[in-house]
Amino acid sequence: MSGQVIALTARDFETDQEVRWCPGCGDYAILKSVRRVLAQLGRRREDTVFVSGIGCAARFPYYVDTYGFHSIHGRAPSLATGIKLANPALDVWVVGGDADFLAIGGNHLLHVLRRNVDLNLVLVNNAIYGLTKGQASPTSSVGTRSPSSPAGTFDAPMNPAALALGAGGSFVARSADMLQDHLPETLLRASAYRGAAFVEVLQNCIVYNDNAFGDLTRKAARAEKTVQVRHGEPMLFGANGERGLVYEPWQGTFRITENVAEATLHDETNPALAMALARLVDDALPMPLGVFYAVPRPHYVAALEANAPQQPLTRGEFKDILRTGSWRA
Amino acid sequence: MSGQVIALTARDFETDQEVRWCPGCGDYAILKSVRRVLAQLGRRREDTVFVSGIGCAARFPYYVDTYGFHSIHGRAPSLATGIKLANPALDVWVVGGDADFLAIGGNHLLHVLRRNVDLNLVLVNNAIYGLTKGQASPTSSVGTRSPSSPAGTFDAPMNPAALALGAGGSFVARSADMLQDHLPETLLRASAYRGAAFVEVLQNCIVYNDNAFGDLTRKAARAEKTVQVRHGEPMLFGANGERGLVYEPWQGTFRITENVAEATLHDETNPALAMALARLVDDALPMPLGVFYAVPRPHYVAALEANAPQQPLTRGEFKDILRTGSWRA
Amino acid sequence: MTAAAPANHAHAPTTRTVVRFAGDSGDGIQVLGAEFAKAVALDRHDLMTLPDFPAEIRAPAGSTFGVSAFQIQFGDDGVLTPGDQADALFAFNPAALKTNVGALKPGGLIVADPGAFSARNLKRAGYAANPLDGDALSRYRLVTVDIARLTAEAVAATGVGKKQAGRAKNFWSLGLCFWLFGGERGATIEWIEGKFAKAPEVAASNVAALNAGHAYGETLELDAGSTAQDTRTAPRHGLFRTVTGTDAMGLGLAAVAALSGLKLTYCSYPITPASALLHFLAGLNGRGVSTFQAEDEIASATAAIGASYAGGLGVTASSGPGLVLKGEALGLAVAVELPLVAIDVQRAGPSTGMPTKPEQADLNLALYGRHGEAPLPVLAPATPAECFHVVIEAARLAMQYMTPVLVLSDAYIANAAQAWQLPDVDALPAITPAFRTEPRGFQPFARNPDTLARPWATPGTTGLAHRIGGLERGAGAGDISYDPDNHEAMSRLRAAKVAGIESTLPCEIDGGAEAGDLLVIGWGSTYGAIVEAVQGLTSQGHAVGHLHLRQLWPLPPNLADILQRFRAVAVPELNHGQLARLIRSEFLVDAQPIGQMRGQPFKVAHLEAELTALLPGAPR
Amino acid sequence: MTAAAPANHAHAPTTRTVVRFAGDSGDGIQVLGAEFAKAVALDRHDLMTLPDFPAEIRAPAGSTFGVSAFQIQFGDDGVLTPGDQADALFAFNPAALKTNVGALKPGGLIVADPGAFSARNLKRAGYAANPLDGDALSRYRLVTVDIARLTAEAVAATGVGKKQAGRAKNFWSLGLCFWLFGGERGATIEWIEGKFAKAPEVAASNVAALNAGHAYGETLELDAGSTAQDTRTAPRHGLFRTVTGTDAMGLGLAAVAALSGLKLTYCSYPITPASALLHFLAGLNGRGVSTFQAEDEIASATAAIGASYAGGLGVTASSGPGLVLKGEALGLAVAVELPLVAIDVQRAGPSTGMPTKPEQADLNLALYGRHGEAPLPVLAPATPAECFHVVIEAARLAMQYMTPVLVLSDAYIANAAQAWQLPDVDALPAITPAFRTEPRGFQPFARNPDTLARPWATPGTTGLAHRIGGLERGAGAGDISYDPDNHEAMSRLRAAKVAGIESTLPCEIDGGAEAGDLLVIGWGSTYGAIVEAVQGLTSQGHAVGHLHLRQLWPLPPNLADILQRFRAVAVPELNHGQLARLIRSEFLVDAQPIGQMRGQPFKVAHLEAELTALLPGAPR
Ligand SMILES: Cc1ncc(C[n+]2csc(CCOP(=O)(O)OP(=O)(O)O)c2C)c(N)n1
Ligand SMILES: Cc1ncc(C[n+]2csc(CCOP(=O)(O)OP(=O)(O)O)c2C)c(N)n1
Ligand code: SF4
Ligand code: SF4
Ligand SMILES: [Mg+2]
Ligand SMILES: [Mg+2]
Repeated sequence: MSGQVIALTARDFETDQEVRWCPGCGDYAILKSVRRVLAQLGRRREDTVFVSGIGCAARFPYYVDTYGFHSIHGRAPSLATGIKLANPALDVWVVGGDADFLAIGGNHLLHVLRRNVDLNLVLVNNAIYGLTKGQASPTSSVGTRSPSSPAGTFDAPMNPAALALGAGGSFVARSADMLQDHLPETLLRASAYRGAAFVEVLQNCIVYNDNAFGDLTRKAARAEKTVQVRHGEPMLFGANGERGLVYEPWQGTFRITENVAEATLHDETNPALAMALARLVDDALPMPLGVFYAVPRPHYVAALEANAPQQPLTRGEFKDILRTGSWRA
Repeated sequence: MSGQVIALTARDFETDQEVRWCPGCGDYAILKSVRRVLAQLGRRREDTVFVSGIGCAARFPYYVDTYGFHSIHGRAPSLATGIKLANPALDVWVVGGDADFLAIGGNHLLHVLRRNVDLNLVLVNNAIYGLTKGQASPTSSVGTRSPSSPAGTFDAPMNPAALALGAGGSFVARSADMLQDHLPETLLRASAYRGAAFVEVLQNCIVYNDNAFGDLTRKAARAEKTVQVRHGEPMLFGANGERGLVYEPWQGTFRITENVAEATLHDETNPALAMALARLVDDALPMPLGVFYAVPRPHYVAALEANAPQQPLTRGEFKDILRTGSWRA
Repeated sequence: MTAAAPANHAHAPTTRTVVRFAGDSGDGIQVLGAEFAKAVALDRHDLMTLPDFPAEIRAPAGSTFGVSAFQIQFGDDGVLTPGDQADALFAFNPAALKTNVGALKPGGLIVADPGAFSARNLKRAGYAANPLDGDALSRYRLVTVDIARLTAEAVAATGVGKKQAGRAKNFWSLGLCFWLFGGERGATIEWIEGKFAKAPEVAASNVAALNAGHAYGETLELDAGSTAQDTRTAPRHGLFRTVTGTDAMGLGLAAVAALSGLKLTYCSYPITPASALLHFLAGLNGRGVSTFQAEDEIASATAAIGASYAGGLGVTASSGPGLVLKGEALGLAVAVELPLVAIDVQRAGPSTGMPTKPEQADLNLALYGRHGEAPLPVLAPATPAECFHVVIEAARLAMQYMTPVLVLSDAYIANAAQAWQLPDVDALPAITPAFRTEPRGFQPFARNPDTLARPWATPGTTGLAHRIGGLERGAGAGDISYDPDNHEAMSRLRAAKVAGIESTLPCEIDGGAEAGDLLVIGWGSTYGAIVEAVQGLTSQGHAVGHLHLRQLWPLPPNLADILQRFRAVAVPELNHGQLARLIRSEFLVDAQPIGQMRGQPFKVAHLEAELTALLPGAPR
Repeated sequence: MTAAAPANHAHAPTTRTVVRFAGDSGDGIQVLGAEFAKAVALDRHDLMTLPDFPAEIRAPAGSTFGVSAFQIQFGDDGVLTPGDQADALFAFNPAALKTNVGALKPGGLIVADPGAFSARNLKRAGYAANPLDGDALSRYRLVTVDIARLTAEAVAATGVGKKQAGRAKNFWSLGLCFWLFGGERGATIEWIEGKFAKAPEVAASNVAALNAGHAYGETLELDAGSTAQDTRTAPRHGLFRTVTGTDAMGLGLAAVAALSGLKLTYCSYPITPASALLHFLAGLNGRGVSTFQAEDEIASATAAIGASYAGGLGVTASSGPGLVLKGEALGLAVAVELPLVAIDVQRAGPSTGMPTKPEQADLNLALYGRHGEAPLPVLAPATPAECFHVVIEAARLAMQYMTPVLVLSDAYIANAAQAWQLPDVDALPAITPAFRTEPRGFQPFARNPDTLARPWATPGTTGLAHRIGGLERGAGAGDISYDPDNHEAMSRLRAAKVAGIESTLPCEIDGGAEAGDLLVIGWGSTYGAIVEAVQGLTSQGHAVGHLHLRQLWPLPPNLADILQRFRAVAVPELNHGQLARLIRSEFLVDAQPIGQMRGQPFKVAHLEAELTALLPGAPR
């Protein structure tokens, strides 16, 4: 099953199902990236499984020609855990929206991160409930007006990357739908990681929360409003990388520098820096994208397998189990 | 209801129910602290509610002579939210174990922290399932042997304080059952905080996980093995406070110093420092206790109330609502 | 539509007219339908509407799965369903025609815009040839009208751009409808002007389109069909509005707040089709209502319980998948005996199923979806308007008996609209929750001898501090008890309390014979279809009676008597026989299920045929 | 206990002997009981045991709520219950006496240690005066033995400390038991030596205590009572072990792994009394079994579904509160048609209820606890040992029919032990899951014409990549479908598949008459009590038959025939009539519920009385 490299193209991962997202939805771009990444991975389509809960983003499995399971709202991470338990050789992707992963499914997300189950977790964050027609979500910014919050929301949004780090996640990254270089690059890194690889993808819901991350997706502003961090490289941004971020570790904050030599080198093994990047939400500063944190850590199923190598149970062995404590009369 | 100060003693908060924890259980000490704190608060017993899920710790409400609701496993935070929605004047405490708050109830905890619902959340962490007879819990250290993990656990434990910070908690503290000065002090701070005040209390389950935090609870070792941090004060420990911790912000780590003047001053408004304290789990260093983080932040019910002041709906007003869009035939 | 103004429309309506609109989600079909319904209602007709949304948020233009439809039946003799088949179909594009022509009766009118039947759209809809050409539609009366072009011409003068010109098509069509079926434009014009107050040119263009559509019909003397005839009898008086089941349910809950003086704490998690109720109530925040969008259904149910505990009235609502998740919390509410209203807007299952489609298959779940013996009352409104009174009754029972009460609605009731005469608010009886305040003799699990309810003692009340919980409680003091006799007694008490509830919901023959051959027992949204089917059978001389249950648990005490008066019993429901099974087990009568699982309401004709087959003596 | 060695014990057992041990949680009562049971079983007696744990983990010594008890009935004529009333009670302290003396039959033997009847302990138990003094216990035969002191003396030579001396009391008592009721010490000594291999002085002290207790009985010529008589008939041959329901269920699941070659993926969240199964299987990790302790029940159920999807066999287990939470996941498994075994070890509800006590009130939940029409097979073992075969059958059906299967056990079955002759493993039929591998003609929702099952095509299989999900699927290809006809067809197909399952579980008269006056239908753990009650009635000449259902849904096809052979039907169950209701609705027979909600098994005498009252002609 593994090892063997196959030549496939992104088109090979298209299914016969008509893609049914709204015209202009950011999910199309994510789908495109994912298909490209799958082609690059060179695995057999049959060894890959897409699992999802419910939501617009959760329609994903129908559109990727691998095995796919569109399950129930919020439970994709635990269903995916079961898949890995039964067949650790499979490459399992979990795709879902911000409500799916962070509202109803928040707990399962925490626990796959903590356990470090070997999954690729793609959180499609549009800061809104798409499929149920536009209610505010756990990532909606304060004051979001929606059918369920006509006067605006009062609750502070959750920061997915910070949450993932707090839960003990050891691979935490962020990208955005429209970044067709950065997103595949990030997903490839996630796929290569052995353990729970968490990628928050900022996505534009054109119908219910248009431009929630507009600054990032709009090509013009992108260079000014985001900073792509890469391990060992300085944190530069601007059209020509002419400015940089300097990490001020005391409070875990950043400042802008025009002196690029002064820009901090990203270190994806530094948990404090990762948390600071994740938490950096400030209109005056660019939004960090990239792999914030990636450190190797034993992953759950491997540990399980190593501890108790799995062979089918023979009848003979079963007899031994059965006879424990027995006597002959 | 509020304002009015009443003279009560800890004994006034005892109920007629026989306390049914195992002899030697750390919960007795926590109960004692809580009753003392309640007496100090000087509120009417009737304005206080204890809410819990299921577990040994969750028996708490039966033992505190206030209003009490022993609900279902994991759901105490959301039940408590409902109480505050209907009657914001009540002082609501939520007490539960590590499984209650972090296994089945993890998601509700995240969301009360994010929303900053005005609750006092007391997580009694014994790193084990007590009531169900000793299974490993989400906070059990790797390798914990238990009836459900006879070969030891493989999954990394969750760090409750780090999780709470990652989820956006704005009051995060840690104490331990046996610290009969520190624990009441910490609980008093939590009680004074307007919003979701999260206190992790290290507790000893003498039956199923004895001495999990033995170094901390044992009086002899306490001074060497823990460091109590207080806002604006240097981080000192040792029998006579003769050593200190120095914060090394780059990686969010600490080192020990013999030069107390060099010890870092705790700043409970510094999120990076708070996270570093929460994450500090290192046999070579003392375990931080105290209020790691406390910053004011709008709390959910207050925001709700401010936005839509609650008055009973009159029939007249209802008629207006009813008649919207009506016509006379 | 008024008999006095014959020149205003081609024909007065027939006794019943069914019109269906279908087009792309972006065509404004639902607005068109709603405005037409309002005009019909204003003209004192009875009506029932049924929107038919696509499952996708915004499907690609021209796709079959992106078609949005709206059906309305109106008339003057107690219209109760949106109609089995349409007399007229407005098809805004090929996909709309393709997916909706089956709903049209033979000989029915099709209005189609040939401009929308482009090669691309035809292909998207899967048509090999243009159905407007040739005789593919020869069974129908086809009228082609260049709606897009005519609308563009009509709005040109208002100076709006091309996009808005395209958007005004629905108002042009509404104008044509008014000509064809009657209806005054005034109310619509008022609505347009209010809605687009901030964009007067948009308002003007929509009004221009409306008027142009009407004028077009008048000029060409188009007519809707042959059987038109105005049969209106006694004009009705009073205040009216159209309400969907969602509206009526939301208004009912607001009424509960007004009648009780309590803070209605509505805790919910979005799910189709229940979310609409959250949206409705969110607009009333601070006016006796507090809404809370929880992180999931379990949190919403437990928060509602917390609210009731603290002296608000907790209400929680969801659809099937959410109701399942609330089962444990509902069991807690049963155990601790706190008031709670839980609403399930049923949709087609199992699992995610067909989320936008109606079904009645959650009855078993409502009755039995908790572990242990955990009985609670289950109510079900029969019509959209009835949601108002039923949910008030649910709240009253919840507080009077200290119990969670489940209300079963469905996707059809929630979305269908009808004209509703507003109740006299001053005549609605107050709800006076009996909060306990007296400390002397207080026991949290003492019982009111009449109702068997325990006292409602809320935190904050002096001298009543006490503890409750899900572990079995001793009768009276409520301390944890493992005593076998106590558990037996408490189990029986909880059951007896629920069995003994006395609701104000009627249980009497809704129509047809009071005794005789066949009793048809229905519940929930099948009401209209059953009424009409029974009318059909009665008019053929069969002694068929219709009983519609609003209270499914406990079954009304007089049901046994009614059952005895009929020779056979049929139970039509949108499931595999769940109420039938209940009636069979409770009364040992051979109640015959008539099940349907199509994600659609019953068709009257289908139901009539099924019932005919069950008439005693019918060949089986 | 062997007839050959009369000198070894005071009296051979009567036909049936019931012994009850009660003491503090710390007194080692359960070990004492288990070792005694083993000895009894080794001596080829039938037996049934019932532990009675306190709810608290470790309640204060001497408290009534901290009393741990263990009851065993043994004999030689098919013992099936732990006995209504005890012949002998070992009461280790006042609280144990207080809470257990009610379980002793008049004239029964009480063995009590006066040393434990201290003022403090008496007070804790709520005794005003020492019941060992005076004639409070005059209805019983009281024997006081200074167990603590005698044990201390016996172990003194082994050099253990005071604490261990105190702990050895249970072995001293066991020795006395062996004297009183028979039983060889050999196996216990072996067990002690294995268990305390690392602490030889502890082992030695326990053995010394055991021997001393036996010697004490012998020396004082104590006897257990008057009716002792050995009635053993044909000695049995073969391999035996004692199993609780938990053991048998766990062994059954291990057998499934061996018979199918699949990885049995057991996903669970701790809950009393289901956790014991997790503990049992955790010990088999890597031997065909993989256990996963999930973060909650929803995760455990969905992980099990994921495992089945990936080609393992997913199994999930819980008790009532957890089963409710799994409802949505079970509905998903019904919808996507994947194999799954879900086990519910029922306990007394509603809500948290009485977690350590048995009840059968989750049947409705098992049948109906999902939204929409989501039928699945429901099985129930009747005895601890039967768990083995029933859970194997559940797994076989799940895979053969591609469906989740629910198994209902309860706290009694899980904890009660009986002697069990090991099955011939080689004779157990293999389970051969029909994994689909052929790509040609593959359709994920095509059907096997015999079973109506869809194919099981697991990820990794070449050429079969496909998508499944909870939205309604088109027959065959399985693409999302909102087509009304398809939904109707798929709903009926899912129901027909489950209705048509053919299990190997028998449905035939278990005992008593094959036809006649009264058919007693039971299910689950009430088996033993019903057998004995029916034996009682039969011996009085009544034509009463006992049918014990192992398959609760679909009801076995021949049930209708059996029902017809009796004039009346009674359904005893530990709930308010849930199976009775099902039988009433399915067959329109007047099945009379005999409900009990005491958190306890039926007493045979009580049941016999209830059944007598239902005999045709009995005064009502
Ligand atoms: C148990 C349950 N509760 C609620 C729903 C309704 N529901 C479907 S998708 C969804 C949330 C969609 O939001 P998100 O996860 O952010 O995905 P998006 O549509 O934005 O991609 C909800 C609440 C459901 N299907 N099941
Ligand atoms: C829905 C549900 N699942 C499982 C249980 C069983 N249960 C009761 S308490 C508990 C966990 C106890 O551990 P913890 O929360 O750490 O509290 P502790 O006993 O250690 O204080 C569990 C799993 C339950 N009561 N309800
Ligand atoms: S609603 Fe938003 S997220 Fe959903 S498909 Fe449309 S644009 Fe995309
Ligand atoms: S089991 Fe542990 S946590 Fe529970 S009461 Fe006993 S010592 Fe305390
Ligand atoms: Mg979203
Ligand atoms: Mg714990």
